[in-house]
Amino acid sequence: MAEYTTDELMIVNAARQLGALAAAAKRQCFVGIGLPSTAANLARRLYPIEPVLIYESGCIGSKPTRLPLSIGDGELAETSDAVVSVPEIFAYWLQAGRIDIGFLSGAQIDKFGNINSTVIGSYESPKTRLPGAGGAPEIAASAGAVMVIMRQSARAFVERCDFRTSIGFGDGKGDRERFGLRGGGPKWVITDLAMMEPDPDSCELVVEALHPGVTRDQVSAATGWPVRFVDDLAVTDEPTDIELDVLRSLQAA
Amino acid sequence: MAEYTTDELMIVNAARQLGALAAAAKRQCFVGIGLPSTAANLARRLYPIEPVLIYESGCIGSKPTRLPLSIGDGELAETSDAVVSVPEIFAYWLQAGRIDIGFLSGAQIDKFGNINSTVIGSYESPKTRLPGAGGAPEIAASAGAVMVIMRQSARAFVERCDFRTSIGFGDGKGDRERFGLRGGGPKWVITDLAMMEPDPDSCELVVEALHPGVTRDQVSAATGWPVRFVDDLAVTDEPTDIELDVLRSLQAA
Amino acid sequence: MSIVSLRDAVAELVHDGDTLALEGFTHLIPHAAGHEIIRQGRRNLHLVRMTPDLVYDQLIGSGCVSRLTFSWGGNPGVGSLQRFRDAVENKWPHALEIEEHSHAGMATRYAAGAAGLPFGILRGYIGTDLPKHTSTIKTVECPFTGEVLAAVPAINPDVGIIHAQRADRSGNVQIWGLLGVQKEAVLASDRSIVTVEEIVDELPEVPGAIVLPSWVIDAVCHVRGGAHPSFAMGFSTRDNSFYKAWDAISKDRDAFTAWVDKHIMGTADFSEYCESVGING
Amino acid sequence: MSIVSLRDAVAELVHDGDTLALEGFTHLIPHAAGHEIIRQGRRNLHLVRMTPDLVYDQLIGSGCVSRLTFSWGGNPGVGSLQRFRDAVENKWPHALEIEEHSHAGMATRYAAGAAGLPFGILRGYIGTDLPKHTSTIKTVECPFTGEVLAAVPAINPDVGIIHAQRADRSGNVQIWGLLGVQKEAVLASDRSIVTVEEIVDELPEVPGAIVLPSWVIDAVCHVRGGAHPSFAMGFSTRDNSFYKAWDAISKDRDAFTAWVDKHIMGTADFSEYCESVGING
Repeated sequence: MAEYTTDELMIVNAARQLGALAAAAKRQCFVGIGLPSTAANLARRLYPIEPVLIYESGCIGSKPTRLPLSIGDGELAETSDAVVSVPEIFAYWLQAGRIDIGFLSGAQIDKFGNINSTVIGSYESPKTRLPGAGGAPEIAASAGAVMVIMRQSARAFVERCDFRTSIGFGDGKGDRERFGLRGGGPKWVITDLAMMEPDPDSCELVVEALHPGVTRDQVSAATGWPVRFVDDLAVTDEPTDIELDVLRSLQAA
Repeated sequence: MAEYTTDELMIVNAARQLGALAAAAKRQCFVGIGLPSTAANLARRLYPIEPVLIYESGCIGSKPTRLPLSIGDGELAETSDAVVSVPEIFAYWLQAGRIDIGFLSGAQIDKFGNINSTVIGSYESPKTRLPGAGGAPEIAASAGAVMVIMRQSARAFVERCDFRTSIGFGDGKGDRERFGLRGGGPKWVITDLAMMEPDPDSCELVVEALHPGVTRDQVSAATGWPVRFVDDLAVTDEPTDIELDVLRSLQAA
Repeated sequence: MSIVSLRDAVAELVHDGDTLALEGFTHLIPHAAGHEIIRQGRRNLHLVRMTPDLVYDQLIGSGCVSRLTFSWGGNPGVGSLQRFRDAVENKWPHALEIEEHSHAGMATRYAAGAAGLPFGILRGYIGTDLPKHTSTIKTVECPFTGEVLAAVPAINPDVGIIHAQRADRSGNVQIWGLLGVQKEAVLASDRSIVTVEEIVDELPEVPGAIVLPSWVIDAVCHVRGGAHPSFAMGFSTRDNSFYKAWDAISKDRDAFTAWVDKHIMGTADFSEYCESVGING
Repeated sequence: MSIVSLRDAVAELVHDGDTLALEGFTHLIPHAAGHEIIRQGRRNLHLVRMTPDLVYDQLIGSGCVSRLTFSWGGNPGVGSLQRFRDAVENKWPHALEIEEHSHAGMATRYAAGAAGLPFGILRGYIGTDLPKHTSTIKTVECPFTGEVLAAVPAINPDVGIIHAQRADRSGNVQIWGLLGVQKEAVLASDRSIVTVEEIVDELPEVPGAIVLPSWVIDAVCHVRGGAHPSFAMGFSTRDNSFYKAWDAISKDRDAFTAWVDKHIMGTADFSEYCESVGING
């Protein structure tokens, strides 16, 4: 069994999910830089039916040969089916509901899947000023479903976000409908410890699976609310040698 | 003195006006097909500072070598500085106020320069159904100034249009301001008999100049309202041989 | 997306009572698709198009259309659309309900439809008689300046149909030259059909070209010359003589009907049509 | 339009207290223009930009900026913008007023500005805390469906500044690759400056390229490499190592000030800057 990092673990599990979605004809994937872009590009190489990568910089159907550092790397434009302006990518493509899966991360996520990427502390005098919203609020609103990748800790997984940058399920079940949001909201939260999903009844994030060797206590300690575990709690498969080889060659390119 | 047709007379006088405007840095000209397009292309060839031709088909800075039959002729796209989509040409270029001169014609024009290109008779059961608005209403609203070319007759130059497709001065002075229109409205009406302009006080179209050999009575008989003539009524210059030669070679191309 | 015959695409995707947008701003007008809709006898169609052109004159005269949404209904550079006029003035072959806008308004409506917005705004229609007769022209007030602007509802046809220069074998479509509202018509529609001049293994790069990815298109059909008498830049030029000839063909009801019976109903597909009218499709 | 030096363009067109948009979505960021604004000591600027990036970090840390309108203020792929954070968290070198939006909202605002509309609409901000803190997010009701949508005011900067690949001698500008909001930033602005990689007799056709006609541009300046550490597709690649290095340079106030004094204030123009920091402009 090969050694792997927790980042590799998250990326591999996200890629598996994307592969399954692509096979189910949910292919259009609006990806940000970093873990989401890496996971989406890994899925492109691992599975026969590839996700279609869409970047907010206006690239549609990008097939980068190496991983971009920024969403604006020339590589993305050069390998795209189409390149459109930034107003167009948000209006004609994201807002119009053409995106199956939106990929998000953030500094905080709360138990209803709302995400904070704006400030830690108060908005007026923040303890930490974060980069801000970017494309996230509308990805969270309009994508058919949202996948979140974040390292899990009690400071990041909180009862309620200091600032609600991107909406998950708001204050609970029914809020998305009340807001008239067209997208389905967060469906998968992939962390370095576990896989979480919204409970169908309450929309609260619950633990569906633990990564190999991770205990319930570790997850509870790394979660800022009394987190629940499903009855048939699963354990994710170890990353395979193939998954790790492809991922590492991708990152080495 | 060369023979010329009344159409040639109108075209030459329109081209002269465009040349004078281009020299005064009013170069951006939104042109329709037919007389306006012919006049604008003639001006491009006659004057050192050329008008910039913009067509609603999305062509910006077209330099056609021959006259297009339709605003969509390939020639226009191939000779343009830029080709943009139809939504863009109306939103980013016309509506934003980048057009100095809008060129219009129509089936009827009334004494306040309002134009009808929709129906003769009632809208519900028209005597004659005309093609309709096209780009005219927004050209009339947003262009810095509007030039109208029409053959003059009592049926075409009316007290009030059967249908107001494009606004001139509405019901008189002050209406454009009341409507919050950004463009200046009709400034020149060029016919086969005369040149008309809005009276500064009333905004009613008055005759500024007669074409060579045309009498006041002819103009009055061809106007559906008691038309007024300015005190210092001018007579337009005969088309020169150069103007006619260039025009005819353009039309022969 | 699937690459199919135009006959199959129309049979599967175009139904009686549908709202259709056959777009193309003088360039790339999908005439072949219009003919196939006539051949298959679709009825009660709501046709949407900025410039109805000959393609809609033919559909209207053939009795396929109950409603028309448009902004300029003429024969460009020639004059009137005779069948359109006859329908509006004399209800022949039957009454035609019309919804009339300006080009700027129609472009705004398509853009709103493509963007998934319920409406769009513009500085338009002010001081004209159009709002008195068109119920889909309203106003909104700017919440920041208090200015009143025209508001028009999004257009979201059941089927968007365009002609384009090229597709690759996976159905990505390439369009260049005058782009009109081709992209918006496809993106605003629930279903879409694209007829193309050629299908290639790989799309070569072309200056000024845009690409519509295969996953926003339902059917791609290889119909060489399918825009005639309109044109496809790089493949054909506008057949201005056909536009001029159409005036005489369409002026008289019997002459028009005879023309449709012989050249459209009397032919199996667009290539037969081309032979029949004596042009090389 | 006139072809002038960047020094003269900034001296003539950029004034204290102006609202400026230096745009470029990771691609074509006009860094050289930002340096020249610092050199000429402009103050009380209102900077507008979707992704402030290093160019605004430098302007903010240099005390040129009193207000920032933005949607994502980070160092792409690296982390925070240290000078931006220090200004917001600690008011250094002085307080920075911020107006915060989302990318979709900013793009809508630029598009409205370019279109001469007072506002734009989008499906955005719903359920987020942004409207509580940003007064330029309101709502409008669709007059047709009754749906409530977000409304944002147009952005119309005093000066729009972009970098582009090419201009011809009459000042027509050609841009390709990631287009960002370059066109909108220029068209929405009262005045505009474009720095270009090269000036040629005639613009060769380039796939995917757009052209901005000379008559919507005030000044074209030949500044080879003027986007560095951003890039110009076809001419350079993104200098990712500089983006990473910036984190250390900008973390410490003294280190930052020393860097600006040496490389920007201590140089006469961008080519001297390039020598100074050891890159080939």
